[in-house]
Amino acid sequence: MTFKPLDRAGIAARIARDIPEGWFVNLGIGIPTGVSDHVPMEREVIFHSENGVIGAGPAPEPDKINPYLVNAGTQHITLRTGGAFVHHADSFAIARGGHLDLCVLGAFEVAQNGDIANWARKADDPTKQVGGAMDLAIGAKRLWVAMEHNTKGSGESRIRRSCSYPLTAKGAVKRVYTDIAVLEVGQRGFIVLDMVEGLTRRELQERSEADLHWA
Amino acid sequence: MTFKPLDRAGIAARIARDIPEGWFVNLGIGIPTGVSDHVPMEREVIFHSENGVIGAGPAPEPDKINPYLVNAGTQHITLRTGGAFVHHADSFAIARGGHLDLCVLGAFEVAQNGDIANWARKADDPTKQVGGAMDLAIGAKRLWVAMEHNTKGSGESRIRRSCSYPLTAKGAVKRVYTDIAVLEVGQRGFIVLDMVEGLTRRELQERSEADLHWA
Amino acid sequence: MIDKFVPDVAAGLAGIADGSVVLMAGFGNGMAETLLEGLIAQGAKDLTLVVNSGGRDDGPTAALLASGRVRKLVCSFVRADSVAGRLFATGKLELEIVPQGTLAERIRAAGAGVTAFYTPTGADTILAEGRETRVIDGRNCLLEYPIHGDVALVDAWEADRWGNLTHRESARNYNPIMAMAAKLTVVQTRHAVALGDIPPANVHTPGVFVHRVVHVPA
Amino acid sequence: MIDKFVPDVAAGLAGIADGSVVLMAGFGNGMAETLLEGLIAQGAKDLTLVVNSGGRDDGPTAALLASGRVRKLVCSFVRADSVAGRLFATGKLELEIVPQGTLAERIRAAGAGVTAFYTPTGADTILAEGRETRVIDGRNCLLEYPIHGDVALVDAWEADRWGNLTHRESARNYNPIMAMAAKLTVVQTRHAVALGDIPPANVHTPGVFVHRVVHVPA
Repeated sequence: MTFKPLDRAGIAARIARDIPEGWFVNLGIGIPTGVSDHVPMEREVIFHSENGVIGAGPAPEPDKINPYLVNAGTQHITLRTGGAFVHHADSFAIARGGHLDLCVLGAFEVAQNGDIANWARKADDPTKQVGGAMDLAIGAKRLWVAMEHNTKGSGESRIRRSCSYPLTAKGAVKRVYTDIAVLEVGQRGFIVLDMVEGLTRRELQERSEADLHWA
Repeated sequence: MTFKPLDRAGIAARIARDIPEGWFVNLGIGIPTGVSDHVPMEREVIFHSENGVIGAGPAPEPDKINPYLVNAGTQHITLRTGGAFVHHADSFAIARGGHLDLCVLGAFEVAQNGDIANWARKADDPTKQVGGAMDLAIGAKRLWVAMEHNTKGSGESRIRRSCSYPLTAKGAVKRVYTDIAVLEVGQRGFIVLDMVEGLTRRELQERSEADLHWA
Repeated sequence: MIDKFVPDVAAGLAGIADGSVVLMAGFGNGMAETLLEGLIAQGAKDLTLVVNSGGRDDGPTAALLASGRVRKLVCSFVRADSVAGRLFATGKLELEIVPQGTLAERIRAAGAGVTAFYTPTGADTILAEGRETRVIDGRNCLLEYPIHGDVALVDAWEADRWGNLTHRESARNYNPIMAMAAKLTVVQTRHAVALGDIPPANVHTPGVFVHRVVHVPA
Repeated sequence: MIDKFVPDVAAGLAGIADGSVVLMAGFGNGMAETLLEGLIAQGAKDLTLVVNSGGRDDGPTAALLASGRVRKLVCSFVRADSVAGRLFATGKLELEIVPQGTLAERIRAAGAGVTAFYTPTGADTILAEGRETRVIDGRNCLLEYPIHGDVALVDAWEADRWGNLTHRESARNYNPIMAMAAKLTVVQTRHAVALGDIPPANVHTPGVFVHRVVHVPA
C-alpha cells in the first residue's frame, strides 16, 4: 500500500480541524498562514496578527483592497466584525502575556524536548529573520508547528532528537503537524497522534530522526 | 517694615506666573491644585492628571458635572478642547518617561540637595499616602514644590539641610515656592530668587534651617 | 458563536476561590461596584485585593475590607482614618504600599509577559529597604515584579459579545490594564452593544483580555 | 497658542544631527515615507536606524540604507537578499537583531521610563550569548534595555495643532510607541484637523509625545 503526503494546504486544513471555536490564534508565515482559509467563518476563531490586528479576516476582493490594512506577512487582509486595532507594544503584550490560545509557526526542526528552530540555519546565517517568532513561541498558551516531515533535497528528518540549527525557543512546542503525521510532544518525547492513510509505523519512524512513541 | 506672607492661593498664583505657554504640567494635591486657576485659558498650558486625563480644565458648573470625569484628587473637572484620555499605565508612562515639563507637588520638607519628603511623617506613619508622588518626582523634567515656609504649630523650617521625614525622592526638587520666598536648588544649595515685599534677607534666613544664598 | 455575556453577577463571579488575588479597577470612578458587591455576597475569603487606594469609610472597597475577607491590601494610598487604615493599625490587614505608577506598571507587566523591570521610582526611599536595586545610566533603580490577578473586576461603558470594551472619560483608569493581568476578567458594562458597534480603531480594551461580561444597566 | 504644525518637511527635520538614533515606524504601511525621503535630503549621517525590518530592495528604507548614511541597523528581520543584507554581509553595516516583541517593548520602555526589563523571549537562544540572564519563576529571562531615539519619524492619518494623532487600521503599528520614545518626534499627517475634531477618548497618540507636525496631503 502506498501513502500520499499532504500538500501545504492539506497540512493547513488538518490543523484547522483541531482549532475549536473561541480560540484566539496567531498564524506564522508560510504553511500556517493558510490555516485560516480552512476555518469556516461560522466557527468563530479570532486571528491575531503581530502588527496590531485582532480579528484578521480573509483577503479582500481585488477591488476592495484597503491599503492601510495588512497582516504580519504584509498581505492585504480584511477585518472581521468585532475586530480591533492596537499598537505594536500592545500587540506583543497579547503575544507575550499568555493571551493567545494558540500560535502556529513554521520551522526547520523540532526536537523531542519541544525545542524549535525556525529562524536561521547556522549562527552566522546571513539571513536574520527572527521577526516575532521568539516572542510568539514563549508567549502563546500552545505552540504548534506546521512543516514538512523531511527536507526537500536530502530528505533529512526535521523531527529531531535535538535541534542542529539555532533555537527559536526551548521546550516550547506542544504539537507538530507534518505532511505525513501529527505528533504530540510529551514527557517521553514525540507521540504519534495521527498519520496519513497508508503510512506504516515503521515508515514513519524511518523518516524521523527522533524515536517515536504511539499513543 | 512688616511683610505679609502669601496665602495658599497666593503661592499658587505666584507659581502660575512662571509657567510658560506650551508646558505640559502635573499638579499635586493641596496648594498645587490651585495653580491652574491662575493660568489664563488663552495661555495654553496642558494639565495632566494621573488618572489618565490630558488637558484637564476647570471645575464644571454644578449643573454640568460629568460623573465620569474627575482629576487625581477625585474632584469633578472638565476637559479642554484638545484633551485626551489614556489608561493608568499610559498616564504614568507620561509621568515617568520624562514627558512632563513640570510637576508641582506639596511637601513637608525640602532639603538643600533637592531631596523631597511629602508622604509620611515617620517610617511607621499609619498614614500611607504615597500615591503618585514618587513617580512624578523622578519622572518630570522639573519638580517644583509649593508649601508653607514653616510649620504651623512650632514654626519649624521646612527648608532643610537634610530631610528628617521619609523621602519621596532624592535630589529631585529644582525650585520651592513658599509663602514668603522662591528658592532655586542649585549646586551650592538654596538660592533665593524672590521674597515677599518687606521681608529682609536676615528674616528669611532665620526662618530657614538650611543656609540660603542670594542670586 | 462566541458570547461572553453571562446572565447575572453570580454567574460572572462563579468559581472565585478563597485566597484569590483580586484586581479591582477604579479611581474616583470606573469601579465595578456591582461586581464588588457580588464578590462580598459570593463569599470568597483570604483575598489579596489590588486597588489604587484603600478608600474612605463608605463605598464598596470599605465594605469588602470591613467584611474581614481581605488578608492583604496592595495599593498606593491608605488614609489612617479609614477602614483600611484602622485594620492595618490593629494588625488585621497586611498592607503593601506601592507607588501608583509602579502599581500600574506592575499590573501592565503581568499582562504583557514582562517578568520584572527596573524603575527609579521609590529606589531612594524606605520602600526600597532590603530590596534589590541597581544603578542604570547613573540612576538608582528598584527591581519590581509583575502583579498577576486570579480575577479582575472591570467596569465598562459598552461591551460586545466578544468582550470588546469602551470606557467613559477618566473611568478608563486601571480597567484596560487590569483586564490584561488576570486569569479571569469579569466585566460589568452599562451598555450591551452588537458586535461591530464599537469602531475597531476605538476599542479601549480588546475582547482577548475579557472572559465574562455582565450587563448592569443604570 | 500651541501650534506644532511646521511649514514643510525641511522645517520638520531641521536640526537632526549626525550620529542620531532614528526611530522609524511602519510595518507594511504606516511609514512616514515623505519624512524619510526628507531625511535622505537633509543629509545627517552616521545614523542608527531602528525599524521593524531591513526592508526589500525598493522603498524608502532601502534608499536610506543605500545612501551609506546608516552606521547601524536595529531591527527584527533582515533578508539576505536585500540592501541591508548585502551591506551587512560586506561589513558596511552594523546589525542588531532584536525579536520583534522585544523591540516594541524596548521602545515602549524608553517612552515609559522603564530603565530595564526581563523577558523570556530569546533567553535560550544565541541572541542571549554573553548577556545577562536570570531565572524568574522558573523561566530563564533575558535583561533588556530601552531604546531611546533622538528622533522618531511618525505617520498619522489625522493630526491637530496640539499634536494629537489618529492612525488608520494596521498603519498604527509602531507609530504610538516610537512617538513616546524620542527626544524629537516629527509627524507627517495626511489630514490636518481642528483642535477637538478627534474625540478625546479616541486619540491614538496624545500630543504630549509629538513635537512637530508636517501636513502631507495625498
